[in-house]
Amino acid sequence: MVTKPESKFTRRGMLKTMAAGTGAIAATSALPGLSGFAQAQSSAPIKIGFQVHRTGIGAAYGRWYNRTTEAAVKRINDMGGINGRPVELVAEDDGTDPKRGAEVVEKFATQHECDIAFGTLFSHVVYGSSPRAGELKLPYFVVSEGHHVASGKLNRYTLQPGITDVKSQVQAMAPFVANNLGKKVTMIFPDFAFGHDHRDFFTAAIEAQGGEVVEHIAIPPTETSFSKYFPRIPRETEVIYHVMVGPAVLTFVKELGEFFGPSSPEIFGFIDSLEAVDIKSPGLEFLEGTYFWEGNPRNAQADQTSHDKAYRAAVGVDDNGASVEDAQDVSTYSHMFGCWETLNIIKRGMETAGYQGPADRAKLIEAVEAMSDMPLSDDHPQGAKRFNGKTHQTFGHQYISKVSDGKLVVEHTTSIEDGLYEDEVDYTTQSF
Amino acid sequence: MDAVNILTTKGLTKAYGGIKANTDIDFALPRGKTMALIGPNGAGKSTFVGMLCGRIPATRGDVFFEGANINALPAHQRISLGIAYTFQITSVFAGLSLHENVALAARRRLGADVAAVNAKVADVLARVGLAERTDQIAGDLSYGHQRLLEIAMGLAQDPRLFILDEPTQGLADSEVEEFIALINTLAGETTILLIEHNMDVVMKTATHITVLDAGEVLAAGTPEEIRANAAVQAAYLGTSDA
Amino acid sequence: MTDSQRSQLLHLGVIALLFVAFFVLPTYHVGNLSRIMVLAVYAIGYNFLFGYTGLLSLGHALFFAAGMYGLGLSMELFDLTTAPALMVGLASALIVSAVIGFLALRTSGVSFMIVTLMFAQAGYLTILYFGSYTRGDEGFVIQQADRVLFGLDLSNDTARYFAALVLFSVCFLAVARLVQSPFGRTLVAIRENEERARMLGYNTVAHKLKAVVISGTIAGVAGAAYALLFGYAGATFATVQYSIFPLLWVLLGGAGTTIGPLIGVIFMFYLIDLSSDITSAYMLIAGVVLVLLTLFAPQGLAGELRKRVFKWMP
Amino acid sequence: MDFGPHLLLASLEGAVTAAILALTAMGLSIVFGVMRVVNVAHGEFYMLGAVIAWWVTSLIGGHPAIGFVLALGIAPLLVGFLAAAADKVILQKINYDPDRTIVATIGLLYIIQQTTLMTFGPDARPVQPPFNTRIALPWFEFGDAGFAMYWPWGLSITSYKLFVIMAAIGILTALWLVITRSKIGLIMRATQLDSETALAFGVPVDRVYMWVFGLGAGLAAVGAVLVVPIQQAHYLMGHDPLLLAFITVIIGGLGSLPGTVIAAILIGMSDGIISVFFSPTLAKIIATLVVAMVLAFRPQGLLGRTAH
Repeated sequence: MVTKPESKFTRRGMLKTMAAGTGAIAATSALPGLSGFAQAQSSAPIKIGFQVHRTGIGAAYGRWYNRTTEAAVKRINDMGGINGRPVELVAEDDGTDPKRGAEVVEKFATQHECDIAFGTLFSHVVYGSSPRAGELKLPYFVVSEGHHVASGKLNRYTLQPGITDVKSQVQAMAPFVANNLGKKVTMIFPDFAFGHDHRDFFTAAIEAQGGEVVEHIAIPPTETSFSKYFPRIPRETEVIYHVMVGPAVLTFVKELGEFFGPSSPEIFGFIDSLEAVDIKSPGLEFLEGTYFWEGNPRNAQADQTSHDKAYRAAVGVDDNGASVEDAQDVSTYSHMFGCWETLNIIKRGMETAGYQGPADRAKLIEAVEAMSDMPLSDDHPQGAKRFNGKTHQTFGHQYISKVSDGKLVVEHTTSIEDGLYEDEVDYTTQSF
Repeated sequence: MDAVNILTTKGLTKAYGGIKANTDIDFALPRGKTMALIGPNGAGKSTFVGMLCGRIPATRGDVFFEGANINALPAHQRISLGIAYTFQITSVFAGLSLHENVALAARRRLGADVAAVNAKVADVLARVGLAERTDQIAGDLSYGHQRLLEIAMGLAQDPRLFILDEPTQGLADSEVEEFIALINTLAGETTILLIEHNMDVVMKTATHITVLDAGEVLAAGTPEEIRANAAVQAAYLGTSDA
Repeated sequence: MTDSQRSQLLHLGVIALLFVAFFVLPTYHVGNLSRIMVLAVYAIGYNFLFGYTGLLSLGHALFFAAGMYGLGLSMELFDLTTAPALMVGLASALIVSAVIGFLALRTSGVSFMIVTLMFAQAGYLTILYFGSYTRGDEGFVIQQADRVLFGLDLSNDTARYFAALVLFSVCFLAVARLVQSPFGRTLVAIRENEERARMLGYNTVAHKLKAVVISGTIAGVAGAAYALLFGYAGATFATVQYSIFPLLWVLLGGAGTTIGPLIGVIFMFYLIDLSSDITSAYMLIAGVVLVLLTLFAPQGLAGELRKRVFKWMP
Repeated sequence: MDFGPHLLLASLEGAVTAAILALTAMGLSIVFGVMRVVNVAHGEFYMLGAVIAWWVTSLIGGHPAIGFVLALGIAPLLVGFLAAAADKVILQKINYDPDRTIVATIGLLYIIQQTTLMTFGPDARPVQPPFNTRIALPWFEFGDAGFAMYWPWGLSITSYKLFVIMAAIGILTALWLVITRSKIGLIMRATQLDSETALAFGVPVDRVYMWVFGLGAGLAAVGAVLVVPIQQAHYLMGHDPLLLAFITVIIGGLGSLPGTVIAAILIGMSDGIISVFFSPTLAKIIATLVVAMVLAFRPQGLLGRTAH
């Protein structure tokens, strides 16, 4: 894992914490928003509208996004808030629905009068909400890993500074797959936009590595049984590349194992197929020895950083990536760090911009656009990032883990450069 | 065009699976007269009129209306030619007002001419004695009144042929008398085909009678002829409740 | 005052109220109302078929989506400007509803419901299948710069509100007039007793097909307007859920009433919105309210009002 | 994979789908047939069956078979009672009015779904099958060397999936015997034919409706308990089975129980087999359109009777 010296931002944050004093910290955590924010010109809280998938298909992710976000906000408040003002989270359920998503964004902007909106995961909700955020001039920080932001389809008010997009993730996987697992790949992915991104970006990336995709198998999203599609896997396949989302993922992985029995090719999957699922679930034994992309290693590694340790403790995740209260309750560890990191970026952005209120929203965006390298730190426990202010997209390290004894052990960490690609847009040229 | 008969059938047959409900019925309905179609239960009367107005597709045979073969026409087009039909089991628009029920019947011919439609509605409702109830909801009427309403809907179409399938079924005696009077006012104005069990009604209204038995025409003629027909007496009148 | 004068007054009053609402309500509710009016157009289209003709379709999401994608794709792929794109949206909905109406009307009752559902499901999967053009479930954004109609920037709150109001008013008044016309009354007759209507000489199949096409086209116009006013088109709108919504709105508001669709959408919108302020389990509240409504207001809100208070209500 | 083995595998998978579908649809078909109501919450009863199965098995330790057998008994009973209660408290009160039943069952759907979300949570949770051996299947071919048997790559099924097929056949047979041979069945059929006459003959129609509704939901739950070791319990899992079950019931012909079974086999198998010939999503589109067309050109369903 790459470690870089801590940035001035973090140091400043630490100094501030110390300045606030130990007594103040205790008071702050007990009564956020009432005391301990002495520096603020206005002590009114900064309101962050949190668009959360509490219901609908995204609920499993939403719950953990919620826990991570609350932990991050608590930490920020414990450290003295933003510009000395406490942060208040206004959470609204979007039902994982693009129509409701847009309505929720309107609600943040015009009813709750939030300073910014934040936290969306599912791409279709981002697409549905982003135009409204742009029109309402509400900075909209998404944690979605979709390629939507960097593709230029959205607007200047929409940013994704806390999590790498799928194009970059996928591209960074190709060298490892081609060099260690095999050159002839069969891809299995859901037949909708997220799956198509994987199909398009990985196919191109593996060809660049001298490999090829011998078969694309797109699974209809309403499907609940999968075995009938597996005979399409060509015999010459050296590597299976799988990525599935939704409640049927476990069935998918299980049936994949049952199909191959004892003689399978190498298997490489995106952990999306098993987010919030215990890898020791019955039927998943065959995953032993297979590889996964992880956005952030679910199992605490031997070389765990202090940052990951602190982050895990703050969110309430044990060393196996499950809730400390319930070992059955597995987190969405590869995605939810994005909430934590995004909130810290928002804080830095607001502090740099001297953010006072909605009138300074453009300044906030400019401040974030000006950011670039973000070193590994308590603010960025997943690893260092490089933010591209023009495309509003961040780029980070990716992890490739192997399942051994039911644990995900990191085999390879990609560099930030592995995931870089040419800019497709320059949002900074758009007017506010 | 057949000058005498408004409607004729040739070899009209309906089979359900292997069972024949109507067999080779040759039938002629003289213009401007009141014809009663009688026969015991299960004789195939309703099937026959069903085929006349197109509700039931014929297995084979022909139906001629005003001299033209109407085999190929769907029910609504046959109605448009000037055939009105009342159901064996009263069928009105139970959720709508009497006015609207009759207006719907009148409007098909009179179109969007609101004044003409309203005049027609008032006229026929008065004729059947429901004028005061014009704003009531049809479903709230007594059964007898619903029957009258359905007849009013038939009249509102100014039909050339008016088919009534057992119109007096379920009526009180006084209502039957009113019905007879009403039918007799129509005599000459339009042609009427009446399926009827009540022989009293038949004898007081019909100028012609056709007797169906077991899906075949047993006899046809004037009431006197039918009354005198031995075969009819044996097969039908003897066992009838009339 | 005659009943029809009263109804006209009511309709104009509703429109006037919506007009005034823009100036008196807080921004948030003004925004909500723009969306509600567009969805109410969808519900009006649905009500025309369900409330007046008595046909329960579970395929209207496809008509909504046909309008939405007709507009969206023609702008996205062929760079059409707003006005012609709107026409394409309208035409797509018209064609799709004519084809599906023609096939589905061979059935009736529950079979009609299921056949429309299945066609809509096939349509939804088709949108996903052609993901390279439609971007599947994720959908696509209709850029702010393209959303200009007759020089009006429809991404602007005021323009959006009044565009929605105009669209709503046109559909609302047109349908209110249509259902009072001989054609509309014949549809009601078909709803009440199709066989009787047929045996009065009405071509009920042709009438029903016209009703499906009118209803589907209005739904499609709502879909196109939604994409245009809110800048997004996506496959979510083609899912079964979005076929069930208008049914729910119409049943809640009052099937076969002119103002029922609007009332139903407003009620359902604020039921979700307000209860989600109280608890994250707002669906539970919504569920309980729905059950209670069926128990105590079986005709829907406007329907109950008509039954109990304003008997003249259209 | 070669064409032959591929087809065999797809057919076996189709048979599993058909088995579960037959059970779920049968529940809906009975409710539909006897009571003539559209129960939109049927899929939620299915989901509850799966969730209760998870709950029972996670409470019971020991061999997975113990928990599974218990779940197979408990889940349908609980779901059945719940449905019967819902019938009594809601549907009876609104007189099974078609429109109101739709709204009320949509309300019920929301209530059940949200309650499950709050208690069971949003995650998909697995239930361990009582047994699950992978059975590799052989294939035969006539090659240059004459008749030969070989074991194609991937051609296999699990013992549990075979069990699901057998169990569905067993349960449906038992149900058929109950309906055709027992007094309960007679009462149900009498109520279905003419509820008013049945009432006149002393059949307690209200109670029959209540228990028929419960039975329908219970059957959905049985299907869910059988499927949950393959598919996991999830609070949104009721959606697709609801649609499929509806389609099956209509295709089979309203109220025709044999028709429902035939339709389930047809739909399940065609879902499997069409997937051999087309790309997956296209196969789904085609399968959906084929079934819609069948219905459009034979509106009364496969075994339904024509009106005249």
